[in-house]
Amino acid sequence: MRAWLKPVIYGAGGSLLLLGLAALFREGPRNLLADGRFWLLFAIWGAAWAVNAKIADCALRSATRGGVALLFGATLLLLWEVTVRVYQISPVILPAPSAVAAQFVASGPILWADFVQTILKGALSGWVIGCSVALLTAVLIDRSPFLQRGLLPVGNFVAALPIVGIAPILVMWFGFDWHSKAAVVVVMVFFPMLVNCVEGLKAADPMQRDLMQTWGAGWGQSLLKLRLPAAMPFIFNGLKIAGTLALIGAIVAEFFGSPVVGMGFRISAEAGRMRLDMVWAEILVAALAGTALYGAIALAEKRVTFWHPSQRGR
Amino acid sequence: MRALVPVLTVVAAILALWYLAAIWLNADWARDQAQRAGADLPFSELVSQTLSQERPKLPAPHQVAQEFHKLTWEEETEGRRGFVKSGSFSNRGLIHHALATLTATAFGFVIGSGFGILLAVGIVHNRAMDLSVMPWAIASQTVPIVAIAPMIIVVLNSVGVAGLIPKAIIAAYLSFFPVVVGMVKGLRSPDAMQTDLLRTWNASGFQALMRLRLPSSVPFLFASLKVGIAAALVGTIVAELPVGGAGLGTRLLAGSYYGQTIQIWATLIAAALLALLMVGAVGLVQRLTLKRMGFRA
Amino acid sequence: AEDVTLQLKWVTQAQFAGYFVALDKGFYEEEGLNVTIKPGGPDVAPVQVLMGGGADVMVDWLPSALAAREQGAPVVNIAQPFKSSGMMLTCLKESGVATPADFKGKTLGVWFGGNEYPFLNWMSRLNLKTDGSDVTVLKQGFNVDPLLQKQAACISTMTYNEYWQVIDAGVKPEDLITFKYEDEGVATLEDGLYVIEDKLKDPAFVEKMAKFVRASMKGWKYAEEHPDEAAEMVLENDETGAQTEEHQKRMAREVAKLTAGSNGALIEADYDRTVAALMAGGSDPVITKKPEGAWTHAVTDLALK
Amino acid sequence: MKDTLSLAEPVIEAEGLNLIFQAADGPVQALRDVSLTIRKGEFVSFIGPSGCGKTTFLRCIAALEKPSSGRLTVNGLSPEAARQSRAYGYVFQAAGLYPWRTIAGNIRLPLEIMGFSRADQAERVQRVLELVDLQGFGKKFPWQLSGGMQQRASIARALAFDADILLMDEPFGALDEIVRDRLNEELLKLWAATGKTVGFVTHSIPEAVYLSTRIVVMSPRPGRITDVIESPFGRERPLEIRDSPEFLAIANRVREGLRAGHIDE
Amino acid sequence: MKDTLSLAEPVIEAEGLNLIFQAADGPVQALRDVSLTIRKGEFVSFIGPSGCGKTTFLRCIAALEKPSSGRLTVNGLSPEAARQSRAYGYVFQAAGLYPWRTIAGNIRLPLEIMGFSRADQAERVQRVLELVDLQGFGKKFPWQLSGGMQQRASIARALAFDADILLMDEPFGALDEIVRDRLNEELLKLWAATGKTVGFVTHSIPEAVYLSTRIVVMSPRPGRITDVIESPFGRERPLEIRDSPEFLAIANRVREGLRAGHIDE
Ligand SMILES: Nc1ncnc2c1ncn2[C@@H]1O[C@H](COP(=O)(O)OP(=O)(O)OP(=O)(O)O)[C@@H](O)[C@H]1O
Ligand SMILES: Nc1ncnc2c1ncn2[C@@H]1O[C@H](COP(=O)(O)OP(=O)(O)OP(=O)(O)O)[C@@H](O)[C@H]1O
Ligand SMILES: Cc1ncc(C[n+]2csc(CCO)c2C)c(N)n1
Ligand SMILES: [Mg+2]
Ligand SMILES: [Mg+2]
Repeated sequence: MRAWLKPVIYGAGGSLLLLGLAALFREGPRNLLADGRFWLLFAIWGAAWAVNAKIADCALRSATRGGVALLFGATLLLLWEVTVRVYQISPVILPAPSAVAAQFVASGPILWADFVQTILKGALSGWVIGCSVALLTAVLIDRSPFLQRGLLPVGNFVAALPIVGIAPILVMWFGFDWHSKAAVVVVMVFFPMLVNCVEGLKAADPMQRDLMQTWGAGWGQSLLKLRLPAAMPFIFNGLKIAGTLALIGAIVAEFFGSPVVGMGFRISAEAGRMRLDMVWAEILVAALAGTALYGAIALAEKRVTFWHPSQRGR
Repeated sequence: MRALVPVLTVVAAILALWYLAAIWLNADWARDQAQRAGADLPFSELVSQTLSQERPKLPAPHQVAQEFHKLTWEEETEGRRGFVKSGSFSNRGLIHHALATLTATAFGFVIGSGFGILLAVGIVHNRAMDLSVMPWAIASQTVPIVAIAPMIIVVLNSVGVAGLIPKAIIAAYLSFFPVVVGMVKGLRSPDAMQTDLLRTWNASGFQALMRLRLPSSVPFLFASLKVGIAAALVGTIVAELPVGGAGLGTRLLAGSYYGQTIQIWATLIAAALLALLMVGAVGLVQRLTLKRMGFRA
Repeated sequence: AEDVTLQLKWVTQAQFAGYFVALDKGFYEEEGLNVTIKPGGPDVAPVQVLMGGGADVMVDWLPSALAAREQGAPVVNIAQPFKSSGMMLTCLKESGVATPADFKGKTLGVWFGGNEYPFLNWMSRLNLKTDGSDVTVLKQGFNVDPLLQKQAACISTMTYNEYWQVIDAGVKPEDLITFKYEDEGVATLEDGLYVIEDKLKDPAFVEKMAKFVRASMKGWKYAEEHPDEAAEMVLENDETGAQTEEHQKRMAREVAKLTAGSNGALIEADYDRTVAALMAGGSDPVITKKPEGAWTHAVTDLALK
Repeated sequence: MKDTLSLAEPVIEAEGLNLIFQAADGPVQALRDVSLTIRKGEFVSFIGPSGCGKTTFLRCIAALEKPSSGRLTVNGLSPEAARQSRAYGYVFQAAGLYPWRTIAGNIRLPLEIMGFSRADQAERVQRVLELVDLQGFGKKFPWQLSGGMQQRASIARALAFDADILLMDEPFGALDEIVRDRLNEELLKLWAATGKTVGFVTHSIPEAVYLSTRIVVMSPRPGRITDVIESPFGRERPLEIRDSPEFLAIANRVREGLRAGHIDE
Repeated sequence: MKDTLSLAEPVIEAEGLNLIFQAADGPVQALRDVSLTIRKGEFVSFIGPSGCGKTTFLRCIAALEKPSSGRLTVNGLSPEAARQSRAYGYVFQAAGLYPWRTIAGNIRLPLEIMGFSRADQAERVQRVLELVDLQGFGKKFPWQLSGGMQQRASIARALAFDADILLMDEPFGALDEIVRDRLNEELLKLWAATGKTVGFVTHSIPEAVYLSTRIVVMSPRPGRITDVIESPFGRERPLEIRDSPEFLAIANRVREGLRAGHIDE
């Protein structure tokens, strides 16, 4: 990319973001441009991107890679903090990151208990079950053209039932504790995973399939030795998307009934009490957990699909 | 057409299971009621009761079908606010709400997937974006949308943005991510020889994008779009909760307040039909595109 | 005409009949007001809407308003159409609960999101810990399923709403036992009207609110006398089309019992009782210091003149 | 020799085979009225201009393509049934290695599928790697090898299990003369020792003449057989026979046939 | 002729080129100390056992691979800069057609990228399709063509735009003798008429001798140049020269070089 393009693009992106933010607080664009506070934010953004783009261009080792991401995040946080302060936004609407951090530190045990309840018990178990069932279903569907034609449309239909409708029903069926949350997650991750698996199982190239045929490989063998490996890039795609959906699902399901522990419970309860710093501390936990899960999946993907062009040569 | 028999078979199997489940799940309540009334309950009576409760744990298929029919056809033809009498779809029927949800979803999906594709292109072409945006795009998805949806909507409302747009924004927020993940993978899927060839012609980044990366990402794109549109629907419905007004989400919630299971299920069916319709539309586009692109059937 | 936006605490239902009556009967118009009513819901925090500028005035419960005030949202009660509390705990007789003393060891369903304060206060009065050692607390969802499915021994209900859902589901009143917060002496003030403190410095705004409260109270008094008609108006304004006539008419009648006796002005004794209850929350009181300036008679004085 | 072969039982019998591809812009007749009998132990080469249907015919034999009409049996069974009894070793025109497996892993794959024992697998992998001169490359991934090495790996893969019928589609196309000569010799040795039946597509006339007991010359649009040439050479074929007058005579006849096919168009 | 060539300006200059691949199981030296100067208008063939680094060297010239050490210039520029000035037409060892484009679409692709006009594009596509004898196949998709046809399409693609430097990696591997002879002649005609500089990898000794002004013999592990043979033939080369004694002498020298490379191992 041409050297001068970068600052222009990032500048444009940044201003759009800031304009959007400012618009949220009912500053007309014209007042905005005359307002010193806006230019302060703009300067922070521009400076941070310049530094970031520089590092990224020479960043090769994984340590610096992480640094770029962190710097970007720090920039966003700084912008947020400064925005909240200079525009004096009520903590009831948007707490400052510093307040969230303070709350995060102060509420360690509560956050941990919520994390265990929602992520470890609800989301993870649901994710594992949902993804396995989807993979099995995909394989089953693949096995039988009859099922493929019959189950896929119906499967789409069933899996498209919106979580908001499903959650209360599943809470009614599976009780208030994490089991119902896991059930919601299962339903939620099933479809994305299924679609990716089905697509992936079609991904092996024709010559590779023909080879299997000449060896008289059975369906199971060609599945195990060809179709599944070839499907791996798609399957990991599904796992990643399902991973983030699982967190959302587990948290949202708690809105529809829960014991008095759990991230969704805390978020809805504390939001009602106007304690938004606690709400955001929970969101922070969710974001950390989600990123960790995603990172773990990405790492596994790198190991398993090292041969795929998207992993090679980078 | 080829699919008709298999689909019908599967549907029949599901209906059978559904009836059994309904009897099983609703039996407790029927027995309780009998006990409270001090009556005894022969099995045939139990079965017929479980399939006709007013607030069943799991409504029987025919109850849902009746409700669905009532909320669509009957409401529009006979209802006071129905299409026949008032010239517009009734707000008590499902069609009115489904249309509201459909527009917001479609709108949000277009924004979200468009943004997702752009972001993926940026990530693939620009190191800084790859390194810094991707982790935060991931983090953004782990923010429980329902937790911030009300805040977003409150804030947007306060600037006078109301109606369709806030819903579409939430829908876009949920649908952009699957598209980003899939497209990043897809845009990186051309093999070494294919990219090398372009290099020998000194194709620009943009040319490589248009002529190699995009075409070879198409299978990934469609897998993502299907997931994306389903996600957009979830987003819209979630966003409808605090917005109120028309929409299937509002309807679901309303059913939920009053524990009207049958109504919830009828609405769920409508929502799923909507999803099916949209995923089907994407599938159709996919088939046409792949055919044009010479992919083997 | 002057614009006023009212944010409700909950979905469009007869709980807010007075405002819809005032709207449909033209009481607001008579005062020269152009009123917009925004429905709420489980995900809407009215305080946030108010602070974000999305509304001028909101309906909220005093405990949650006071809690918000302590969190830095300076909201002020300007009127109190609800005289008495409609909250109660409804239990299945077969669960073995007969008196509050039986709560120990039972599972109780509670609404959270700012509505849990009266319950927590009551439990601390009863010396029952809510962390699971004495009673197990469930965050109940929107409806009465936990009771019907026997997932909880008792659930929170409103006299005008959820209680009737239990009845409608086929449970006989004699199979139930109810504890009204009013009767237990732990009642707190419910639906009141609140605005942001700053705005009250502007006499024009106070004037506008006075008109609003006057018209609203007129609506309420009309609704008390004509509950069925009031319910019709609510239905007319329900965009979701989910409410049923029968349920809303009954709700309007029940709500009339709660608004009876209020002329709109906050009764200081009731306020003090609520504050005392909230501050006595044991180890985890809802509010830690006595709120200052959380209510004003400025508006009602003007309105009732 | 010739006589014993023509007396051997037929392995592949094709009669009046036609194959028509339905392409978007109209049907393409890839094979017309192809009749051919290949007996056990024969080494039959197919030669013909590009696009004349050699690959297609081989694919039909291996049950990878279904003829539109005509009769085709393999070992008296349908090709489908023969495939299921694992009668074929097939080398494709392109290497077609699986990118997620190492070279050794690729060669081991059919052995795993056919249920060879672990020890046997390792031994066979080692043997064929040596045969194609790739010892030491077993742990590499396909994309780390040169084109010719990939081609050899794919040959090794087809030789690793002892299929009765070897179908090879230009296996030596990407190899230099020296390696080609060596592999030609190895292939002949293997063939002589095991009595396999071989179907072999090549573009090199000397190679075809050197290796085959029969040479099938094909002609394109539509693909058909224009000549079948018997070779007078026995199973033992020293490289020197390539300078004999019989050899040159046959080579010339093949060349004529080929040329005719080209002029035809 | 020879003299005018050695006086022409150098186009490709390699000096002490080394390239080491870092594989997971240790480094692989693909090129060692390769020095070679190719002058404008030369036709240089590379021949050598499989895996000796021919492809790798061609890729270095085309800036697809970065040498680990040594100097390499193209037209006096870095290979990278030469690439940016679109100096190369490259034919890969495998056809590498884009599966979502028709044959004509594939050939048109570089033309689109280089901004040729629509009319010019159509005209060129038509011309090169005829050149490789694929007229009428423009609308097919790659998988509807036979292996040899795909290979020819890929040659056509590299010829469609007039690059000054043609790099061809075994372009005629999958073609039969007749077609190969024809394309050899065509290539020579093109070369004689345009004065392009050609780098050509082949496994066929006669082909190398027939086409080249110089033949570079390479040897593997590590890949290096073992012999460079000048050809005495001029630009005009009738097919008959293949029977001349000079031709056979050169062919023999190349064969010796090749054999040495194989024994080396
Ligand atoms: N990406 C890579 N990683 C590791 N080793 C490689 C890679 N590419 C090539 N090699 C090795 O480099 C050597 C030279 O390979 P190259 O492709 O240049 O051979 P070649 O002369 O073209 O052979 P052929 O005639 O078979 O195509 C080989 O030993 C090969 O294994
Ligand atoms: N899947 C297909 N769809 C349509 N046409 C096809 C298909 N496969 C092959 N053909 C056509 O069938 C004919 C024969 O192809 P085949 O691959 O058998 O040729 P071949 O003799 O192997 O040629 P080569 O020596 O170039 O590999 C060709 O004209 C080709 O275009
Ligand atoms: C999740 C949830 N939270 C709180 C309430 C309580 N609530 C808010 S307004 C109101 C008046 C009665 O309708 C009541 C009871 C609920 N029902 N559901
Ligand atoms: Mg072929
Ligand atoms: Mg090579």
